[in-house]
Amino acid sequence: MELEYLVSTVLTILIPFYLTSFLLYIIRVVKGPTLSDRVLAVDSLGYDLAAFMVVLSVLLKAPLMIVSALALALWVYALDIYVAKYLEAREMGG
Amino acid sequence: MEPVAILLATAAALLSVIATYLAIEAKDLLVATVFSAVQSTAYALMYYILMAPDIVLVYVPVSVGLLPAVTILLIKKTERYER
Amino acid sequence: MISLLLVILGLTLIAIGVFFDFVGALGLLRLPNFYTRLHAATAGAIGGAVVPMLGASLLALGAEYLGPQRFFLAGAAFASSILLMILAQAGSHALARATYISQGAPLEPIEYDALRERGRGGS
Amino acid sequence: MSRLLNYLTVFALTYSFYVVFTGASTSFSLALGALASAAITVFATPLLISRELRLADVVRAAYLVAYYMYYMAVAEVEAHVGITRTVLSRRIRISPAIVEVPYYVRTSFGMTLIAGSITNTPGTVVVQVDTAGRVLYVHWLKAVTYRPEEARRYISEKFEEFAAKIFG
Amino acid sequence: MSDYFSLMFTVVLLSLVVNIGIALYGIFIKPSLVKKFIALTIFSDSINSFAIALGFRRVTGSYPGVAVLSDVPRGVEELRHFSTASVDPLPQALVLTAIVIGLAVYMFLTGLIMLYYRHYGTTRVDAARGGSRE
Amino acid sequence: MLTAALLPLLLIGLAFALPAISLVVRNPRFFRIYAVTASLLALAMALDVAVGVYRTGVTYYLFGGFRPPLGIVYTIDKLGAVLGLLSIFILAMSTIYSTWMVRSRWEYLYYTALLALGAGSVGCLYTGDVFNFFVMLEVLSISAYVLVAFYRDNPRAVEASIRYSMVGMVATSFYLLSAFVIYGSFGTLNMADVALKARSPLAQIQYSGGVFGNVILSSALAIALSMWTFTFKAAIFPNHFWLPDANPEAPTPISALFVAVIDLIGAYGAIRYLYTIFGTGSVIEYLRSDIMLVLHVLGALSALVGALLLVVQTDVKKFIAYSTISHMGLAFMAFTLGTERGVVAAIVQLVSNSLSEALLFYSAGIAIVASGRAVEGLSTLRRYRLASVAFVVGLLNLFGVVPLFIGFWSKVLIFIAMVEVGYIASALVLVVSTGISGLGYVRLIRYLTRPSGSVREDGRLRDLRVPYVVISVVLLALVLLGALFIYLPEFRALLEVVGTEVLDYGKYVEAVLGGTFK
Amino acid sequence: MKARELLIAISIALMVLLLAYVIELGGLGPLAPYALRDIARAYLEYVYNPWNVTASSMALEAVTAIVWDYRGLDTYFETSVLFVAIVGVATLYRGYRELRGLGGVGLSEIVKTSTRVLIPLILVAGASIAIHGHLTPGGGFQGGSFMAVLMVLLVVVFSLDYAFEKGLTSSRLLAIRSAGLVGILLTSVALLIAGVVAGAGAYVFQNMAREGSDLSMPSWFLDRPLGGTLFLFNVFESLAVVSGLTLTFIVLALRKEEVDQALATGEWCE
Repeated sequence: MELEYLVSTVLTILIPFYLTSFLLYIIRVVKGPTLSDRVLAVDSLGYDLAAFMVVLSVLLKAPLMIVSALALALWVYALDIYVAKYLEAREMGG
Repeated sequence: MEPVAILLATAAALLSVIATYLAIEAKDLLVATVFSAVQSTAYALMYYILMAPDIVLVYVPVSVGLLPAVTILLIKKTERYER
Repeated sequence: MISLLLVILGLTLIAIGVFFDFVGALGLLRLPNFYTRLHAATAGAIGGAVVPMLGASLLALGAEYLGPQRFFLAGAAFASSILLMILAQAGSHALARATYISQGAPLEPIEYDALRERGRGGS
Repeated sequence: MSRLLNYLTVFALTYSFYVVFTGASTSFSLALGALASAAITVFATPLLISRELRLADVVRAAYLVAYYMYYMAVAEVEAHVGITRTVLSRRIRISPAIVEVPYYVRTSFGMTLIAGSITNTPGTVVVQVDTAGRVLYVHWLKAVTYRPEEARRYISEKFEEFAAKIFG
Repeated sequence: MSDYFSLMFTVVLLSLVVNIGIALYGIFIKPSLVKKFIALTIFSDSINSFAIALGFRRVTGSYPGVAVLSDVPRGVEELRHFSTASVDPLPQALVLTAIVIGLAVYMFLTGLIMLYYRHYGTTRVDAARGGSRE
Repeated sequence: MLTAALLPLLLIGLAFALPAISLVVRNPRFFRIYAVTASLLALAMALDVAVGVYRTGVTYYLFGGFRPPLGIVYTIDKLGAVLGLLSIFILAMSTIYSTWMVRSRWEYLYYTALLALGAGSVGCLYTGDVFNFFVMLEVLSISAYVLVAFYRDNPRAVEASIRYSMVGMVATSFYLLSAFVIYGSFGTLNMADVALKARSPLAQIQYSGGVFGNVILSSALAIALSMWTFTFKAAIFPNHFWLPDANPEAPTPISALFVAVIDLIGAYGAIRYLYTIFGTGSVIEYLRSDIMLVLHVLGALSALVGALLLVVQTDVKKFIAYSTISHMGLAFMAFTLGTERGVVAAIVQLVSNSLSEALLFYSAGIAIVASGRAVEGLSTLRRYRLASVAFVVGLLNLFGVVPLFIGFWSKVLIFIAMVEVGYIASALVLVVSTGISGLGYVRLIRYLTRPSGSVREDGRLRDLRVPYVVISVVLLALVLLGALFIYLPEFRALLEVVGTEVLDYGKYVEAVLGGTFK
Repeated sequence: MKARELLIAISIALMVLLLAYVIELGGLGPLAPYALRDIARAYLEYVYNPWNVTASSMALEAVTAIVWDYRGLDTYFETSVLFVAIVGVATLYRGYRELRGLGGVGLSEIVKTSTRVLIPLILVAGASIAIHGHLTPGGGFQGGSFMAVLMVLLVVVFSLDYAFEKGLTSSRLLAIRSAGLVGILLTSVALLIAGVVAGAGAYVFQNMAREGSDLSMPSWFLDRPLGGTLFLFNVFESLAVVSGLTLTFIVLALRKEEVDQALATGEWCE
């Protein structure tokens, strides 16, 4: 019980910091100025959101939810590749 | 835990509104795609907090992994800027 | 005892992760152009995501109150941290290369550009 | 024989990842996972392996673990401290440059390991790679030198030592 | 605390409604087909989110759990306990179906828009009225 | 009833198999025979279901063996059975007609979508589950999108398909939202269960207790949202715009199917929602009459708009599409009267309309092959006597002034129903729209009498056995229906029973939920 | 034109306000209540219930149990919607041939090699999601789409040429997809066929023993529950989904030359 209390307290304290950094990422997404900047910011946002989800699953005592966090971490990366492929201006998908 | 979680869900929902608005208003369709990915991410976080891991698992590959691919393909084959 | 140690280690790693997350976000805002922001984003991805995932995996190993499913958590978190190491660099590199080739972002400020010197920018 | 070894290696990689990923402890998971890994191995091995494997690969795995430890404990920490200083200082002082960094490993896996390590340490990002000339073009946040060999000493020498041992 | 909770939850739902409104605006007013396509995805996602919100519930004393049994139950009591502490699984199943159906339609729509562009050389809907090769 | 359960499964399963077979077999003749066999098999099954329903009353099938609110249940009453038979009949006819009309090296793709369309339609009619209705609606819709765009080299077909699918997706999403609303406040998805709880919110059913929210508000919301979808599917006035785009651009056999398979579902869904689920005695009784009135006015508007726009058309297929809008408007006007006679009239109108539109498309198809889609081209039909006779019969049936055909009687029934309720203005609308559209029909018949122009060289015109068979079967069905309706009171009774059953929700509920009352 | 836009905007705004009003007054039922709907409680209590097998699907996860067992019909037709969409895309681009040697280069060597390493890892992760669909969150579609994204990445990172070379041709993908669908079809009627053969009663989509039917799929494999048809459905569905989505993407990603050649057939005849 002690352990649980410790973990919950520390993680709860960390949440505002997470939210702040998400806000900063979002400012970058909205501000741009170039497409690459936005994609980069979304990318980082996705990775950190995934990490945050992992933390949340510990916090909410639902370990089974972790796989879905992993899915987010993985497929935000896909956006990078698609945009990169577009920018390289060769045949897309081909 | 409940108040924190619902606060997060609210934040995600508000973020999704911003992202949706920007996605609809963006003239550059690629940027619109990126914003729609942000909106999907926000929804994914919301589903996660509302305890729906199955939905996150299907929503993320579809909405973040496949639909941007399809949309960017579409933009590549048609035109990038909304006229 | 060992579980307490694991938990504390895990929490520390997660806290470090939060810190780098913040650093990455701030760097993304403060640095002048896309290429420099890439470095901050790397800090956000490795320090801000891989490290806390490792931490969560340690934490899950220690936190017995999570029940038998905690091994699942630990394993998946560790596995995803490994995957992230591979993904993050590939993504950053792909984006940087594509942006360079398409001249999608201003290169300045830059002090020396070996690629232009070699004339391979368009390849 | 060596082809079989290829398949076995990929199978071992896949299956061990599966076991870690699922935290598998039940024979249900282990049995079905073995089946799935076998099927995936058959599909993925032709895509994955680009050279013949040798017996020394077991030793390499140990190097890989050692490398991972070193990398996380030393290289990453240094680089992170560096980027934190840069970002949190009042006036940002950077001297960005794209420099040439030559590499000498022969396989694409080794090159990728080096490039990945470089990119994954904040402060250096691989922008372009020239596989024919064996040169990585690295965007360096705080460039100290523009000379290729010297830059290699700063950026990738340590990585390459390990990469040479792991992937030849 | 209960008031705070329902207030926040209402905010979530209202944002979804606003999203629906914005997306409908995009679908009906924006001339570009690609923009319409993006708006369509947002629209149906928002509707799906409603269902997830419907399935959420509160549990006295703790946070509700996932609708997954963590281990093989040993008695009926365990199932009782599970059902008192878990969210509603049915909306999730429905949304799963709806997402897949949506994906199918989007895929087809993409192919159509590409063909449209080949025929008319633009993705504006009103441009088609000018006519092209018949 | 196992046949009913297997019918959509079988149709879609046979559709699944086609692309797989195409990897091995290349002969187009095989695919034609396959599709025709499949649709005839489906017709036999639908007939079996209809006969069974008429023998034993409302029948049901439990999928997976779960009791109703827990699992999905197919509930087939006489309404569903009759309409199912109708739509599968037209499907079979269209499939046979397609073997003549559609010439493509990739015919199997066409037949795959066609069979899926049939599966979606019949699934919608048979299902007893609110959410399953949505899924079947999507099966139906997406196959329709595919079929509309089948002539992908035609820019207008692609454009029509885009418009149709964009707005169609929005419409079905609204239906989805209404299904969620129903689940949210009634706590169940089974139609019979919802119907029961809408009448007595305290009813306790096994597995699903009482209602869960503000039932009145949510019922109103659900009806509003789903009616949007149904008016879209049925092409009623503000949502009619897609039909004149999509219908003419589809291959002709599909155009013939549109009324019997897609518009029909709209009308069926509206009847199901307004009568069975939220019908008389339900908690929104007092709102219901307003909703009915709104739909009635919309129906009247679309009857008039359809009739007005029909007169000026120069394209045969567009002409028939606008005629569809007008007649669907009449059907909506009929069943929103709220009386048994109104429902019967609506069903007779649907049957007559489906058959005659199909007949028109089948016979006009020959003219289209011979000389294109312009109205003038109809004169070539004079060379093909059966087709021209069928075309005239179809037009007269739609016009509805010749008492030999069922079209006349359906309008008479609607007229009587309106006068009974005292809606004189609506009766006037009926007469006026008949008059206006009559102008168009007469104009079309005059084109038929013109001296025929030159005929395109087309291999299909050399062998007209297949379209003649189809045309004569549909013609026979139409004439036979009219004759039966006039001379056989028992047949009329058969149709009137449908109306009685629609108004009596009790049988529907009891058949499904009997035995699960706590 | 402007007036029409204004009209649409106003009606949308009205709709939004109405929806908000209805939600505020509890039209969607009470939101986030403490009580659970009876039907949801029934699902949760029967999902793994050896004491009442006739209403149970013997799986640990409620969502997958609902998706494939309680509401299996929905999911069956959902798969068929996806199938019709794939057929639709194939219809739009019918007649294309896969051309080789159009010079696909793909992304840089680093990305290629990284993706190479990822292939088995992500595929096995997706397979694990599908295999454990009835035990942990996940299932056939989740696993399938998980793997499908990797396939799409593969096509993007390498090139279509490479994909064709390595055997990701559309006919082969179609064959895998059809095999998956046939598997789903057979699984859904397996017990019905067995019932007909044995002369016993059985239902379509039957899983465990039900009222009036004693036939049952196996519910246990080694040391974990198997959920009978659920496992089979998940495996077949993941196969069907991964091949179907990949096929669709490949058809959508066809290059200009291929589309030109497909559209050149010009078979529009009315």
